[in-house]
Parts: sequence; structure tokens; C-alpha cells
Amino acid sequence: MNKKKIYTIAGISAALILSVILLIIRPTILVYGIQRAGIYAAIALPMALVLGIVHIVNLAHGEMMMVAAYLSYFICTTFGIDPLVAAIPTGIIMFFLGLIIFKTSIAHTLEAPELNQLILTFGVAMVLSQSVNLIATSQPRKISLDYVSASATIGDVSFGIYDFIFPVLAALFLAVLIYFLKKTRLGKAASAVGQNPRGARIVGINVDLTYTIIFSLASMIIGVFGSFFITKFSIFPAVGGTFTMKSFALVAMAGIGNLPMVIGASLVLGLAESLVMSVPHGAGWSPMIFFGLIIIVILSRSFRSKQ
Amino acid sequence: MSKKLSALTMMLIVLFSSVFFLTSCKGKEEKPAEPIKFGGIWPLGDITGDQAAKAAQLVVDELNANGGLMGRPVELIVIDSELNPEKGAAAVERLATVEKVDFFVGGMSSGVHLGQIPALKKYKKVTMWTGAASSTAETAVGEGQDWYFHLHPWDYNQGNSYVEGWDDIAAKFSNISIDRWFLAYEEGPFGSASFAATQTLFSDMEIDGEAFQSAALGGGDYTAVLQRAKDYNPDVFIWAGYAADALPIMEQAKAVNFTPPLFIGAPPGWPSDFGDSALAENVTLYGMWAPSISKVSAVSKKFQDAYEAKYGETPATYFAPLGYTSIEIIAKAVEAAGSVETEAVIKALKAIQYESPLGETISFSPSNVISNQGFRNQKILQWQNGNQEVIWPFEFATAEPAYPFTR
Amino acid sequence: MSELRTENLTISFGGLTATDNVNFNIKSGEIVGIIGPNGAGKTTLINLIAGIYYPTSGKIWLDDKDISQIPAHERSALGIGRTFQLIHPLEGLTVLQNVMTGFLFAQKMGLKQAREEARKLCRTLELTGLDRATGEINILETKKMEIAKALATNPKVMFLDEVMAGLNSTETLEAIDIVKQIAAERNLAVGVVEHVMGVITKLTHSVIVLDTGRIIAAGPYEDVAQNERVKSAYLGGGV
Amino acid sequence: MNSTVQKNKTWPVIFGILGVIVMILPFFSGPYIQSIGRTVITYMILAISWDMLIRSGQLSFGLAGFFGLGSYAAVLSAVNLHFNPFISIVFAALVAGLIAFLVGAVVLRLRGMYFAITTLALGEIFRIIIHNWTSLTGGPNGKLLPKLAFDGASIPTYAMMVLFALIIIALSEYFKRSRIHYALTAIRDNEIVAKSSGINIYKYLLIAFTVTAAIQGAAGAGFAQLYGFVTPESSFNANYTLIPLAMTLLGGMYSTWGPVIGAVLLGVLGEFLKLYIPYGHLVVYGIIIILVLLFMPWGIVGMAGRLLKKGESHE
Repeated sequence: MNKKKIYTIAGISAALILSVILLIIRPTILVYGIQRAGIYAAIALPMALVLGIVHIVNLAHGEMMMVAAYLSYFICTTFGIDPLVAAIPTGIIMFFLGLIIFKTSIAHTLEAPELNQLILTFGVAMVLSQSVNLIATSQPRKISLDYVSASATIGDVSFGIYDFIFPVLAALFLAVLIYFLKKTRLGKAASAVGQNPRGARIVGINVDLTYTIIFSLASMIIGVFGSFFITKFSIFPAVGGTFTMKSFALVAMAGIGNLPMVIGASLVLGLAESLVMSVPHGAGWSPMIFFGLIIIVILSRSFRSKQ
Repeated sequence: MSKKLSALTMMLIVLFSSVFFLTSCKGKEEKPAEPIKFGGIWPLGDITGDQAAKAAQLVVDELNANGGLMGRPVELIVIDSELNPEKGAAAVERLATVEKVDFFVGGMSSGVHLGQIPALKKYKKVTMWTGAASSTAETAVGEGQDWYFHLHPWDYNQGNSYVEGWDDIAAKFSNISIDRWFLAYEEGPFGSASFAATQTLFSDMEIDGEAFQSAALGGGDYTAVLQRAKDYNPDVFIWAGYAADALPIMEQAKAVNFTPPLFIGAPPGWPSDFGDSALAENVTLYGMWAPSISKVSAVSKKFQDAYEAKYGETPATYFAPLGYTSIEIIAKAVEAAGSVETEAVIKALKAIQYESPLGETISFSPSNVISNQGFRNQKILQWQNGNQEVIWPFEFATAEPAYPFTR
Repeated sequence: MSELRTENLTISFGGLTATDNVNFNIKSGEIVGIIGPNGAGKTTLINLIAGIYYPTSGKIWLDDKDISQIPAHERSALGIGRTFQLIHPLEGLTVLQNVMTGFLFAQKMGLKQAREEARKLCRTLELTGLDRATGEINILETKKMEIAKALATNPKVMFLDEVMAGLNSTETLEAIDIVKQIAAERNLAVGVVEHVMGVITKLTHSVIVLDTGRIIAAGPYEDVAQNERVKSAYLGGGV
Repeated sequence: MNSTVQKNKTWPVIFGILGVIVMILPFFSGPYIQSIGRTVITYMILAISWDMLIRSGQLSFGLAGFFGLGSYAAVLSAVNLHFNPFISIVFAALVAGLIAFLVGAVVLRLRGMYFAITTLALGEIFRIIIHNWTSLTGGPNGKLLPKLAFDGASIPTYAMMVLFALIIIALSEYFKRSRIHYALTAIRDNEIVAKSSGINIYKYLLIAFTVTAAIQGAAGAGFAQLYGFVTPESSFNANYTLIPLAMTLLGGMYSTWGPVIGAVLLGVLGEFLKLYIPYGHLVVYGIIIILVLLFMPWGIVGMAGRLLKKGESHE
């Protein structure tokens, strides 16, 4: 516990020092790095929640986000409302969609080996993305919004400021989740289930119900994020796939069940990627940062735990 | 051995054998008036392949409504390539040996095509390809393949075409300056090939470039590359990515306050709603075709009207007129030859002057490697008032270029 | 004739010292009880000797060889055998195959020889139905299988970690006989962790008493049972 | 009740006979079926290799990585060193195996999800390096093979793939029947118990990881020899990881015949669905995966084993 704290503090201060250096050399690197990190963290948090409490790797995570984005898109174009407003109905619909997906499929494989859940959710991902492809075609869609181009100029540097909404969103998700898990009865029960499902069952917690609620809640967060997603990105049926992988990797970096560290992992990744991409002709190698970091973090954690 | 076991074994054997018999027997039943068969391979899950296949079917319907080809009905069998080389190659085998088609049409994605080329070479049927820009694919086809007809321009054709276009434009409009270029290219084969081609072709100019990860492949953040471009301060900025990148690039360019005098987008297709955005105004683009060409080409108008009448949607990608071309050009050659024999059709195709729904009239001639290349030219277009207007070649021009690009 | 000896054996996890300067030894033919309240460090001691953990300090001597830094599978081959407190049969293998593992790997036999030897060993333990899955056998059979698995590594020193737990009284008596017989036949050094003192008195020649990782008493059980520190340790430990 | 113990001796024989029948049938059919057959065998080999490693409890997502590595090794060795097709396949297997051996030293410390994600990341790193090392690999545009194995003739290439499959099946059965089986199963069930029985966990995991990576590399080389090209996009496609996984689970894990049957069923099914449902066949494919997992969580081989057990107990 004590050591963990030291590592956390060391990590945070290293990130801070790096940030200050960046801020002096090239402020845009920091700006874009934080914005990237916000997107990573916001989409990884619901996966961290599901992985930490329900203990399943949901390979349909990104596809659910994609479905949410399409839902939000159609709500916006049908009712002529802004995506940020549509986040509310989308979140609610996704809560129930998550509930349905969980109850009809995933819940039945909780007893089966871990791998079965993996393939099952892979099947769910396939059904979701291919259904959307049938309904909406592969043609990318994007709502044109003026405010996403909002810009700030400091000295002679101009940068987009709208994207700061993502770090804010991620912080909001984290705050809500932590409040939920620490302060509410349901949340406390859920934490207990996450740590020890068998024990929780013995003390009378309804584990199945907890799983259902947590999965639905995560789906709701995915839904809200989906609405924010369409403000910045084009959507098409395959758009979600990469986010499953990225979220999974971030959760693995953060450590399962450690929600706040998801933000830390996202920051490290966002800043590192932003740094590499600012180097001329470095963009081709930026995915290397992602995968290299994952391996380094996972390996160093494994060495540390061995000692 | 238990009864259940043997029953199960029998069932499995029956299942497997029936699977193979079904697949191999289907299509063997012969009809009295044997149709002329076209085999099409497109990725049906993608809008390009979907619309190409629909446009191809349109020609077939038109031919049959007019009594078929040489008095024989025409049939089109389309198989999904699933954007997968193995599936694409299996489709060739199936069309050749099970469906026994007379002609191959189709194509979208160089990667899939690379996997299909060995199979196509085995059958050497007249093949009219609508996709694959990578010159690697051209090398794979190789020299002396008379049966192989390639409609889509190769990557270097496209590059040459731009050089020609911009030289023309700069000569005609003296205020337009094209000395300093910056190319933002997606890191896949499509973008990298564009960058390599542009670098060699515009070697007498100042040129720089930077890769980005396309949204289509999991990216979608262009701030770094835009920042680099802005620091470079080019006369011409081109991005070579996919449709999914189109609007977000414009939004992020605005956010970083990047306004080059010429802002060019070069994706293979545009999102249908791109024109609705205010940010689209005066964006220049490369393409083979745009709906506005119907203003200057009667053939294009006829195609577009027929397509809309049949499917109730506007063709959104140039793959639609290309798909149409692939069938119609063979049909015309068959009529001219009076035969479906490969040799005769190849001869007729080599001689054909075809007025295409993409605007220009094409004929086949050798390119760097292959013998029969169809289209070579790209068009330079510009978004004006929500429509793609042609600004070059001047013969198809529907509008004058707006310059410089402003917001 | 073999001897296992620990020398100031210590391990700590984080700030907690689970085994603290433990010095003890067992010789061939001896059966030594390892007792102490819950959490005293009995299983940790076995894990240290078997090589599941490496000590923070101290040494483990098997005869004249310091084995404290060599990996577990090599210690198994050198002659450290053990059973597990929580029984972990290898569920993917049949009973016979479970027993075969020790012959195959610790003794490096071929498949055929290992199979024959495993059959022979099971016969001496009166364990039958060897082609069953491990989920299909009863508790006594499971315990026999565990002992067989340990014996299959041809140990010089063998640790039995609560091998009697969960058995009824007749089964326990049978098990005690088996262990005694084996130890005598093979001239083994045996370490026995047990909570049931009846078993300890019937089975062991002497005992060591652990409390919070330290040896607080050693000697024949009858003597040790009178020791005040031992009494208070058990009272404090709540047993 | 434990599903992982296979005591029945008749099943493997039956599955073996069935498998051989299925593999021989295409010889009497046309090039189309043979081309499907080649694809099915490619995935079958990957599925078996994945199963061979999962028998030790290690879940690898690195199939596509080693597959791509192998296909590049084959093409580059054929182009630059003029290796003939068979030597290039062997060379690819060696390259993939060697790299697995080297990274295995570090990666095999990890378990479960951490091992899975690291193997996935490794595969991506291979792809990125090959993508950016344009001078050697041709970069994003890939590389062409000057000459295909057997000039691409259908029957000999299919025969080559059948031979390849038989070798891998034999290898997998060897893994099932030798001491390796005992070691890997023990490691999967309980590593501490395995160690205490004298099993050198690291050694056996390294053997399994290296051998399966070599198989995956060879499969990639086979692909390159069949289609004559490599590109980073197609050679490192995630499908080469996901589809074999789905096939193995459908057929049944921890056996040779599970992956074989899963590959045949899903491979043929995918092709069939496409012909009858040109639009949306992948939705149906996904639904089938879901239904199978919900109602046959042990796969076909596991299910058949259970049915058989019930049948026997009633007689």
C-alpha cells in the first residue's frame, strides 16, 4: 500500500515535470496531449468499471460506443438538437441496450471460462457493427458544428480549445463513478462484488443484479461518450473497433480495478503520442509509442510484483 | 461403439458431403437460352462496392430490356469480396469454375486485388477492373496480359494528372501560386503512395509532407500534422486520407487557424453530407467524377437519372459510374465483335471509343506495365455552394476556381 | 541417509516477516510435526523449502547442498516432496496422469516407465480407478493421490501439509498408518503440518512450534505441550 | 464433472477419419472448393497452433503478428535470397520461432490478460516496423513474390496445404500424447503444483510459445506462397487472430480435432452464407457465434463427448 503510493506520486510528479518541460518547449504538444488523453480516459473508464467489477473483457466495447454514436447522430438529425443535449437520451437508451445485451447474452456465460466471454462479446461486436453497416451503410457521417472549431490564441500559437471538453468529461465520469462506488449503497456493494464475488454473495449481496446494473451503467457512460464522440469524429460502422483495443490496453496499464490510474495511463499515453507526432516525420512511429508503452508498463509491473 | 455415436458420425458425414455437393453442383443446371454471364466482385459491405454493383446491375437490366446482347439474355453474378484477399480470390475461382462466367468485372482495394491476380491470370478471361490504384498491383499483373483491362487510374496516372492540371490552372489564372506544397497523407498504402508520387512529380517545387493516422483506421486527430503544415506555410495544402477524415480535418484546421490559399482534399470518396457544412466552401478536391458533371455530359446525366430512378439514391462515389462502365464497355465490345470469344472481344475493346458516364471518352492503351489502361485523368473539382464543381479539365469545367481559400 | 537443515531462514512480505530466523532440521526416518496457531507461518515455511518463495535471508541445506536459491522444479528433482494444504488436483489429467507427473519430470522417466511406476505406487497405496477424472474421486482417494504425487518425485524429504484435514476418524487412522509405513519403508524425512493434535501425537517423533514466524519451542510433543509460551500462543491465536 | 479430461479413445479416431474425408473431398471437386479448402486449412493451422498454447493456459493474441512476420520472411527470403517455396516456408517458421524464443524470455513471465495484451502489442509492433522499414519491406505497398508455389496450380497447392495441415495435426497430437501434454496441462491447472512435481514451467512454456509461433509463421508463409504478395494491412490482419480463436471455441478447446472441426464449419459456413445472403451475411455469422457460445459453451467436441457419456450411461 505504501509502495503503491510512492509509485503513484513518482508517476504523477514525473508527468508533471515532463509537462512543464513540454509547456516551455512547445505548448501545443501539451495541449494536444491532454486533449488526446481526455478522449482515451473517457472511453477507457467504462471498460475499467466492467473489467474491475463484472470481470469480463467486453470486446464489443468499441462497437457499443459506435452504436451510441449512431443513435446520437440520428437523434440529432431527427429532432434537430445538439449532440451534447442528445447525450442524455442516448445515455438512457444505451443503459437499456446494455441491460438487454447483458441479460440475453453475457450473463449466461459468467460461469463459463473467461475465453467464452471473449468470443461471445466478439460475436456481439460483429452483430452490432454489421447491423449498423446494413442499416446505415459504410458511408461516414459527421454533424457539422461551429463550436468544435473554437480556437484560442496565446502569443503566436493558436490551438483548438473545444477538445478540452474531453478531459473534463473524463474527470466528470471518474468523479461520478468514484462517488457512486464509495458513497452509495449500491456502489459499495458493487465494489465488494468486484473484490470478492463469492464473499459478497455470502454476505447477501445480489451479485447478479449488481453485475447487470454495473454493465448497464457502463453502457450508459459509453452512450454519453458516444454523443460527445460525434462532435469531433466522423462515424462509420467500423469506427468503434480500435477503441476496444485502446481501452483494454489502458485498463491493463492502469491495473484492473484502479479507476483513477486510468486517467494517469491516458495522460502518459496522450502526452507521449503527442510528443512523437510533433517530431517531423515521427507520425509513422506514433503507434509504436502506444504498443511500446503498454509492454513496458505491463512488464515493469510484473517485475515489481515479483519482488 | 454406441448407437448414438454412429448416428452422430453419420450425420456429420452427411452434413459435410452435402455441403460440398451443394457448393459444387449449384449452377450446373443449364438453361435453354444460355445467358451471357458477367461475374462481379466488389465489397458489398462498403458503399463503393455496393454502388458499383448496383450500377453494374443497372446496365444489365437496361441490356435485357432491349432484348439482351446478340439476342442472348445478360446475367450478372456479384460476389462479395469482403475486402479480404482470400475471399476475393475464392470469388474469382467460383465465378470461373462454378458460375462459368464469360467476363470478370469488379474491383475495389489494391490489397484484395493483389490476392486475386494469380487466380485471374489462371483463367485469362476478359477482365474489366474498376479498382486498385497501387502500381504494385500493376507489377503483379505484369506485361503482355492482353485480357486484362484496367479502368481505374494507377497512382502515377493520378499524380501526372495533377501536375498537368495545376500547370494548366496556374497558367490560366496568374493569381494562383503553386510553388510550395505540403502533403498530409494517411500512413496506409493509399496515402503513402500519393506522397511518394507527388514528391517525384512536383520535384521542381518546394514540397514537404507528414503522415497521419486516418480516422478510418483508428485515428482522427490531425492537430499535429496541421500544426506542422501551418508552420511550413504552404501555397498548396493537400490531404490524402479517407472520407471519414474530411469534415474533422476542416474543423481542426479552423481550430488551429490554418488557412492555406489552396486547401485540397484527396480522399477516394466524400461523405454525402460534406457539402452541407459551411467549412466545405471552396475546398478543392481530386476526383474522377461528381454529380455536377451531368451539367456538361449528357452520358453522365443519363446514367445518373437512371440510377436515381432505379435505386432512389444519388450515386455518392465514382465507383458507381465505374461499375456502370465496366459492364457497358464490354457489352459494346461484344456487339462490335459479334461474339463473346475472348480474342474477338479483346480486339473490339482495344479499338473501342467509349463515352463514359464519368464524362470523358476513353480508349485503351498501354500504361507503364500493362497493355490496356482506361482512365488516366483525374479531375480537379471544388466545393462551391455545397456542390462539387469541376474546375479542371477545362472542357468539363462547371465553375471557375475560387481563390484564395478563405473561411 | 539425508538431512534437511534450515539456517536462520527468514522471509518478509512488504513489512511483514512471515518466517523469522527459523533453524530446524529433519533426518531420514524422522517424522517431525510442524504446529502452531493459524498464521504462524507453517505453510510459508514449507513453501520456502519447496522453492515457491525465495528467502529474504538465511539458507536451506539438503545434505551438503545449499538449495535456497535454486528453482522449485529443481528442488523437486533433488528430493523435496510435498502435498498441499488446499488440494489442487490437476483437473485436466486423470488420477493416474496426476501421479505420473512426478515420475515424468522430477525423476525424468519416459512415459511408459512413468505409467508403470505410477500404477505400482498407486497399488501400494490401494488407490484404484486410476482412469477417472480428479473430480470423480472421494476425499480419501484425493488425499492418497496427493501423497502419491509427492512420492512420485522420489523425495528424500517430504512435507505433508494438513493431509488429514477433512477425513473422518477411520480414514484418518488409515492415513496415519500409510504415512508411517511409507516413511519407514523409504527411510524418509517427513515434516507434518496438522491441526489435530491427536494426529501429531500418533505420528510424530518430535515437533517444532511456530508462532508469528518464529520457532518458540521444539522437542517431543508431550514436553512441548507443557510449555507456557506454546500455551499462550495458542490462546492468543484463538485456537 | 470435468470436461477437459479426455478418456474416450473412439472420438479422436472418428474425428480423424472425418477430417481426412473432409480434406480429401476437394480433390474431386473444382478449383473453387480447393481455394476455399486452402483458406480453411490456413485458419485451421492457426486455430490448432492457438489451441496448442492455450493448453498451457496462455491466451495468445499474437497470431496475426507471427503470421505477418512469417509471410514477410517468406517473401523477402524468396526475393532476396532466391529461396524456393518450401525452403522459404521453413525459413519463415524459423524466423517466427526464433523471435518468439527471444521475446518469450520476457513475455512468458506474464499471465492471463497481461500476456494476451502483450502478445497483441508485439504483433502490432512487428507490423509497425515492417510498415516503416520501406527499404526492405516495400513499406505500406508491400512486396510481390516473383513466382508462386507450383505456379499457383490448384491441385498441387491444395495438396501442399493438406500436407501442411497433416504435419500440424501430427505435431499437435504429439503434443497431446507426449510428456509435453502433462507439463502444459499441469501448468494450466496449477503452476505451483506443477513446479512441485518437478516441471520446469518456463522451459515448457517457451517450447509451446516458440513452436506455435513457428507454426503461425509457417502459415503466413503459406499464405504468401499461395497469393504471391504481402502488405502490412493484409498480412497482419486482425482476422488471423480472431477467426482462429472463434473456430477453436466452436470446435472445442484442448484438443486437436476441436480446431479442425471449428475451422471447417466456420470456414464453409462463412462462404455459404455469403452466397445466399449477399448483404448482411456477417450479421448471421456473428449471431451463430453467439448462439453457439450460449448453448454449446464447450464446443462441438466437448458437447459430443458429453452426449456420448450420457448415451453410454443409459445403456
